Amino acid sequence: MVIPLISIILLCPLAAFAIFALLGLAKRSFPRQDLLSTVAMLAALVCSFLLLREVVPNPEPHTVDWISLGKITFAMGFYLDSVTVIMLIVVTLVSSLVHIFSIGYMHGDPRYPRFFAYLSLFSFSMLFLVVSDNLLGIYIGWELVGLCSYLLIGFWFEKDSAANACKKAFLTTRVGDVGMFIGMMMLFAKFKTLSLYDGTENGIFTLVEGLSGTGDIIWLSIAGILIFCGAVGKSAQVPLHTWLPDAMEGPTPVSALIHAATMVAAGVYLTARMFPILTDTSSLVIAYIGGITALVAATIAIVRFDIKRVLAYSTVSQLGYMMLAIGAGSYVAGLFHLTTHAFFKALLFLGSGSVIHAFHAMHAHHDEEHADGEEHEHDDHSLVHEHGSEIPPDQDMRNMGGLRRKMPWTFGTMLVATLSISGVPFLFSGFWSKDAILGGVLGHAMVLHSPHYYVLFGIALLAAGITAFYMFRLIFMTFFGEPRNQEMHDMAHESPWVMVVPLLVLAFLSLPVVNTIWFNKDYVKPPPQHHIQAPQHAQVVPDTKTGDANFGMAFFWISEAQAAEEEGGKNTEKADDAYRIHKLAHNIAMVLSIVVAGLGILLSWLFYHRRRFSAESVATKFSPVYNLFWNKYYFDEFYDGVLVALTVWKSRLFAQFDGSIVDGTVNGVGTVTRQIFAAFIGFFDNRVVDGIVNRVAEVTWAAGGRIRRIQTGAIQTYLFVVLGGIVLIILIFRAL
Amino acid sequence: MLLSLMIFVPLLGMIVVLLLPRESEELIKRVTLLFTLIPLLLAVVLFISYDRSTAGTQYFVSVPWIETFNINYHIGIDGLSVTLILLTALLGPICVLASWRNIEKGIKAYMALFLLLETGMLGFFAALDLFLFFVFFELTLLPMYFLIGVWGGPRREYAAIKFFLYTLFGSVLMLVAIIAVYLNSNVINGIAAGARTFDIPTLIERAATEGHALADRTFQIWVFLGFFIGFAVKVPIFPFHTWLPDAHVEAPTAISVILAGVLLKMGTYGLVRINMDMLPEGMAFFTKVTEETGLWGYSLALLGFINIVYGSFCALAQTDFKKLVAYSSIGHMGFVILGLAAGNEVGVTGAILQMFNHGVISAMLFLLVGVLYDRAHHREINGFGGLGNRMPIYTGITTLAFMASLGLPGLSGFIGEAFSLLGAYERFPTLAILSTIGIVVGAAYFLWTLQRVFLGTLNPKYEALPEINKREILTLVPLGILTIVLGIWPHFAIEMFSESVVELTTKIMGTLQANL
Amino acid sequence: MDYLENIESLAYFSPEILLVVFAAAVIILDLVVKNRESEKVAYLALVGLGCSLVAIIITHSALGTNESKNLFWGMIRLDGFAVFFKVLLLLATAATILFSIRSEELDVRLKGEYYALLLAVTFGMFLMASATNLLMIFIALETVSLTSYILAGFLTHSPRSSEAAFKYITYGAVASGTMLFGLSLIFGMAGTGDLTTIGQQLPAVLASGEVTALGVLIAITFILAGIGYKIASVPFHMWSPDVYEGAPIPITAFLSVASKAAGFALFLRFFFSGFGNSEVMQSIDLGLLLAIISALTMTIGNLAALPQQNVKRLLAYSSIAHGGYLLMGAVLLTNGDAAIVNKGIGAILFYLVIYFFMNLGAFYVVVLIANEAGTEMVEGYRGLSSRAPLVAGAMAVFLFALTGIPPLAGFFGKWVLFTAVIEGNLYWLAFVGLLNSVVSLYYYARIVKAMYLESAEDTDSFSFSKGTFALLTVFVVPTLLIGLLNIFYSLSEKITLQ
Amino acid sequence: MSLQHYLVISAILFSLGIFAVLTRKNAISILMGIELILNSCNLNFAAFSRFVTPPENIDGQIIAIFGIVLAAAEAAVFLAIILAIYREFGSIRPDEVDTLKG
Repeated sequence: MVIPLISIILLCPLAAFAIFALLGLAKRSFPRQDLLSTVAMLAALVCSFLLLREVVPNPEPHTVDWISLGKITFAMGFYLDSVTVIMLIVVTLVSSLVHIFSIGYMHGDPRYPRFFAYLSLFSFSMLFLVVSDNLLGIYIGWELVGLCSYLLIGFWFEKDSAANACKKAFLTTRVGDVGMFIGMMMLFAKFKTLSLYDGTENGIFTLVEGLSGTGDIIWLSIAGILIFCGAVGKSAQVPLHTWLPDAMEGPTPVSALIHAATMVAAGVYLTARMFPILTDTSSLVIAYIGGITALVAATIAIVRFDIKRVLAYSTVSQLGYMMLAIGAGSYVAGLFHLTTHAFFKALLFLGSGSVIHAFHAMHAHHDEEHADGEEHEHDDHSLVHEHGSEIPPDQDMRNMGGLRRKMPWTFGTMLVATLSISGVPFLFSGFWSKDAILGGVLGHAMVLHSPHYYVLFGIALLAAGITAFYMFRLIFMTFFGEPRNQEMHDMAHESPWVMVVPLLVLAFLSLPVVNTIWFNKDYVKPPPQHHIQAPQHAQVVPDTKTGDANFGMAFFWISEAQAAEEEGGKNTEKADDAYRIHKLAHNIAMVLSIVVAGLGILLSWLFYHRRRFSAESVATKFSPVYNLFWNKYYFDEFYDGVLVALTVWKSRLFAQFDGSIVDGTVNGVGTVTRQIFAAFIGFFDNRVVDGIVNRVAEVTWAAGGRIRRIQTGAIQTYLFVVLGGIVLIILIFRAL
Repeated sequence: MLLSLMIFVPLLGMIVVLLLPRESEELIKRVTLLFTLIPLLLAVVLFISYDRSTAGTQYFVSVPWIETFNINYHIGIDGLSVTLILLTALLGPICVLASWRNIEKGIKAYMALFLLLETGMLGFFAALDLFLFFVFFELTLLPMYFLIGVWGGPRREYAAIKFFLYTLFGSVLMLVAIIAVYLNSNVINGIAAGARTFDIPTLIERAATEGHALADRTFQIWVFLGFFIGFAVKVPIFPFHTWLPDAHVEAPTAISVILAGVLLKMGTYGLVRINMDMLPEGMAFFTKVTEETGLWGYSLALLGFINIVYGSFCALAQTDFKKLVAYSSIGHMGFVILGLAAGNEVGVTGAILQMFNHGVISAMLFLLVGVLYDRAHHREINGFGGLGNRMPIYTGITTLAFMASLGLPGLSGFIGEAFSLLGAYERFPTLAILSTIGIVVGAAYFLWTLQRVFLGTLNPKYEALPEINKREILTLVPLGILTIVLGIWPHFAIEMFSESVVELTTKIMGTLQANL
Repeated sequence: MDYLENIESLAYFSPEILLVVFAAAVIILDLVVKNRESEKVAYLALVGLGCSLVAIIITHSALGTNESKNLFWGMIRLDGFAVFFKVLLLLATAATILFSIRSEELDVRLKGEYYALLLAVTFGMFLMASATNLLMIFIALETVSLTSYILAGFLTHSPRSSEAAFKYITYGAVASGTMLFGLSLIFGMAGTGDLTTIGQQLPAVLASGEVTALGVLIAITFILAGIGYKIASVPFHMWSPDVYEGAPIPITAFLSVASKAAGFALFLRFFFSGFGNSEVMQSIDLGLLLAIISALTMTIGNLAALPQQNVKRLLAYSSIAHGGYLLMGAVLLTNGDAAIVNKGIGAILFYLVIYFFMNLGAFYVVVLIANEAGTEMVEGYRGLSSRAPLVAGAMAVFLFALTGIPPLAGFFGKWVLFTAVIEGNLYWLAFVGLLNSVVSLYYYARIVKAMYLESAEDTDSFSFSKGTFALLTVFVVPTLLIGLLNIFYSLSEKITLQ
Repeated sequence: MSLQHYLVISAILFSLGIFAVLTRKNAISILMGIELILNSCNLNFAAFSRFVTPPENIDGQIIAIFGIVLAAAEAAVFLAIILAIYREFGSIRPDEVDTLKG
């Protein structure tokens, strides 16, 4: 029953795309591509819910040999444990809702059908990534989602900014993927297989157990980190994060689906999947990357005015959280936050989408796009591009305000999401997941007595506060106060029901309903992590608990008995105090997080609603800090500076809001190639390589000419040659 | 018999075409198409009826030809050759269709030469007699010279003669090697016994027997070099590659397709068939680092790496669409060399897969370039822009081809590259890791091209550019399907040659373990 | 050794006799034929050749395989080797006559003498192919030379032709004089004129010390001057470009094929019988000498051909280069192993057959173009592919065959040669040869380029008679096929020298 | 007189002939040079047949006689050609007859 279900889940969206593609070849198109894709998605959704019952917590391999050569076989198959199914549900659910939303949002776009076809293709790739049981399969899905994101970001490719953004996204993630591929090479060289767990002895997870206790782990740590590189690229972690904000050039539903809920979360999912092979070293690296990302992105988000960018940076920061959780060994907490975040962040994006739509997004959009089309008459001959630093008016929060009366539904739902992300206690899912992470990190720190994780806990806490601050900043600037731009305000109106309904559904999901799954320990079992350094220090029990049960509400309940009995497997007394520590940690974390969140909200209320202090004055007071945030820590300038030239960096200093690593790299390489390298090639390829040949040819020719000159035409010279020849021969061979 | 039929049907077709009156062009085209479709049919039959479970050659025919030198007309196919034969036979009709409209003058001669060329290529992949092998190898030269030289672009004469001279130079060295092999083919422990032979299977077997002159290390190393240079020019391997861009830029579309699709594969096929299978000792010398071989042990893998990186960077520097594709194929052939250098199952499988896939993909790319060129009459990448709006289908297919070529998983390009690298990593970790640069740069230049040609605002010059037509779609669709199918289910191709590969690699690995 | 005395020899001498008779008949006919329709004369000459061919076949069958007869007290020897060359030369003469009929530059006057001379020169070449005595060698050589001087200068009122003749005779006379001096020395050393006896005597006298190696070296070098000038090998080649350019095209063709072949026949027989003994070869390191000469010959020939604009002259140099290739086979004479020596000889014979077809074919096209376009320059060949597609195609075949591109016969000829050479462990020589064939591609392809890749100023197409095409196919078909048929290989294997 | 004397004389003759051929600026004198060469050869043959070969064997002298005959024939042809040259070029200086070259 499992296989057919999965097949349906995978095939429905694929079919939806295939129909579009094939008809496209015949210069036709299916009358209602939108309905087709949506229905396909809903079917997949239903099937994933059916799977919920089918699957037992322990993974169960369903593999077929994909390629077999001699001893080595590459199996393709499904690795179905509870986590997989939950991911399936999340993806299909969000995807369906986005489909529905897009019916309203994308209405009237010239490439309307194609949009849905792309969405279907994306959903397929994402689902494939989620279910495959081997690195090769994951990598395939991995690259395919990358492709879809490329296509969808560049959906309005007439805009140069969009064209650049999509290329940037693809290349940036590709850099990470190469790292991932090298990691795969290392694992393959060691284990002669790429399947994670195929039921038999020779899955990577089983084989990695064999390494327990053996000192030989450096390569494993490196491999783990390299594979994590892929996640860094896809989940926009520092330092490869800069593509995600640019990705907002794509239509808003895309941002909601790909760049908030699913694809970017794939990185987290991958890291979680590879949990068993993560050594302490790699874990620490991951934790740090995550923590830093969380903080950096949050701080940048404070000063943005483009509503979508704010959300983008918030996404980056939240992803950082998840990475941090996994790095700290809180496997469940990380994935839990992934799910909750998927819902409320999707909601936020769709909400912002509805706001933008309210400002006649599309039309405004199109005029504007044509306008700037004429401006830079396709000047993009280098890989560098002059980024449109101006924020599109319909996304600029400075044009908004007081919308809550205009569009109550949007306002209400977005408020829920905001409360959820800011971690307002108990009633909202975000609180539980975020708290689980904080507790997990703190607990980890206390168990290991490692200063690193204490620091990380601090960072996470700070980030939490900032998150609350900037999220409410967004809410206040958008929905409260007086309209700043009257005529735009007058145009604004509540979105049609196709767009509102998904908002409502997501709002409901932002309440702690998902907890039921995650708190059911029979359902979700974290995989064991084999600490190869053991017996250096204590075996660490992966943290399954997501907050203590003492806070009312039955469906949050896990009895401590269960918890204790779960650790029972390992030597009890160590497990017990591990558990005790974690319990303590969670209590501390909870209190702190509530305080911090409260502070954040309060501050932003004072700043942006009561206007007790003015943001501007603060900005001027702490201008260096402010500039730092405003310029996103000069990441791009830094890369460009390194890779292109320091002089460029100076000129761009404040004007440049964008540019990126890979644009930097490729641009660097591009310029270098065309100037130095092309000169080099021009020289090397034509002079040296080609030249040698030509030189030989010329010499041959010259020789020909010489010999001609001997042929004077005077008979007596010929006779001289004859005589000379004879004499020469005799002399030479006489000597011999 | 079937095999011989397939090889010589195009030759027959050539004769028929020559007998037709030069005025009736449509008829000539149709006849040519027919005579290229028959081999395709036969190739498919072979492909299906080929017994995948064994490594040995099948369908072999051996008829005495020149007894004086004990030369036989000996042909047969194993998994590797049947795959490439299928590729060749498939590209045949596609190229005829591709030349349907854009060959103005001398269509008769063009088609005749093309058919001759096809016979040469098919024969080459089937030949099991070293002499026959060489004759077919050279047989492709003359038609190619004329096809580029007569129907090519402005600098066609230069390109044609350059191609000819390079290849002839290479094959001359190869000829010496062949003669040397032949003369030593009956020497055991210094005593000549029995008749000399050109029979490749026999030679392979003798080269493996202890004390046989062919089994001698130094001998194998020298002969290896002879053959290698011969094939390296065809592949082309740096630094013998400079003929390729010129030839591609000048050649008409269909010929570029054949050049990239099949002729380059002749080089790598030769490397597998001769250098690896017959000369494992030589192979070992150039692919295993010991205190004896020293740096020579890196040479082959290094060449592969250089091809990858050098080709990719050159491609990045190009602004001529066709030159870009040409350099990209230099880069991609690098993966083949790298995989072969690895010499293990994964690597070699990857290499062979890459041969086939590159054949398909580069064919697509050149066809696409041709489509654009026929409309805009130039290939300057920067001269386009925003075509994505004007010709969506064309854009779609191009995107597919580009993605396949830059190794997007799920499309055929990926598996070949991935396996070559996976295999290479076990033997040459550093070079394998460095070669991944090629992947990123590959993505860079293809996406950049995609952006400059299709994205952004439409260049007003091309408001009226017509969309790709039915015939052109027809040429592209089969290749596109292959790309996707092989991406999803590569085993469909791999099972053809996996047995042969296993046998080959066990031999190579054995040699590597042994004396070196 | 058994000699046949004169009377019984005559029977075996019939081919030569027939040639002489018909030569006389041609002259007489030329006198009696009033209205100078020269075709008749030519056909009579052809008939003569036919008869002689029949005679050759008869005598050969009478001879039986692998036997040889020494005629006229050992003046000349009749064996398979001789027969092979006689047939080849006969065919070459026939081809030349057919060319001459179509050639427009040869004026109608004096046609009779012309054909008579052709028959005479053939007669001389027959002798060259079979002479086994110093005297006979000298006579044969002179007969051929004197007649060819006249033929080369046959175009009255053509300064080029006269100049060619002048250079040819001056050069030839000196060369043959030098050779005669060498021959006299050999005669003195061995005390006899009979090659076989020389072959037995020389080692003895060398061993006894009556004769120093230096003496032998000087003698051989002088003789080489004579033979080398016939086969146009460096450094005795310089006459050939000028003479080839100046002489009437049919004669150029004839010289480049027939007299080269005859030269090689003489060369092989002389060194095989007279110096076959390896001690003599070793004492003066003849092998190395010949190898160097051959390497120089092909290299210089090819290099000098590169910049040529006149197709005739270009082909002259190319034929020098081919002489060099053939010499590679001759080098093998000095190899100790009899089997390899025979392989070398066989390779030369095989190559000569192929060379016969491709080179004569090329020259025939030159004749045709000279008639139609009135030029011998490469420019004259521009756009030939459109003006005369079939002729252009044939020319392309000949040229690529000369380059040695498979599957054309030229490749197989080279193949056999190089295999033999490498078997003789002369890798370096083979390598030089192969590089040369790469170089040669360049100038052959220049003509092809002119014919196919360039377009002519005036594009009116040429018209040729049926007979022309028939004759052309006679050359094209073998150029395409010989290599592919086993029969020729085995044939060249069979023929050996005793 | 011994064999050596004859050989020395013929050698001198030969050298003189070669010298003439190489240096004379007149076709006729070149012809004379050639004649010298040929005669030196004849002298050689005669001498060898006198001193080396057994008396009853007269091959050498026969060759010498043939040599004389052929020399005569050659001279005849040579003179004919020189006439042609004179007709075409108005001169018989060999170094002026050099239109064919390169």
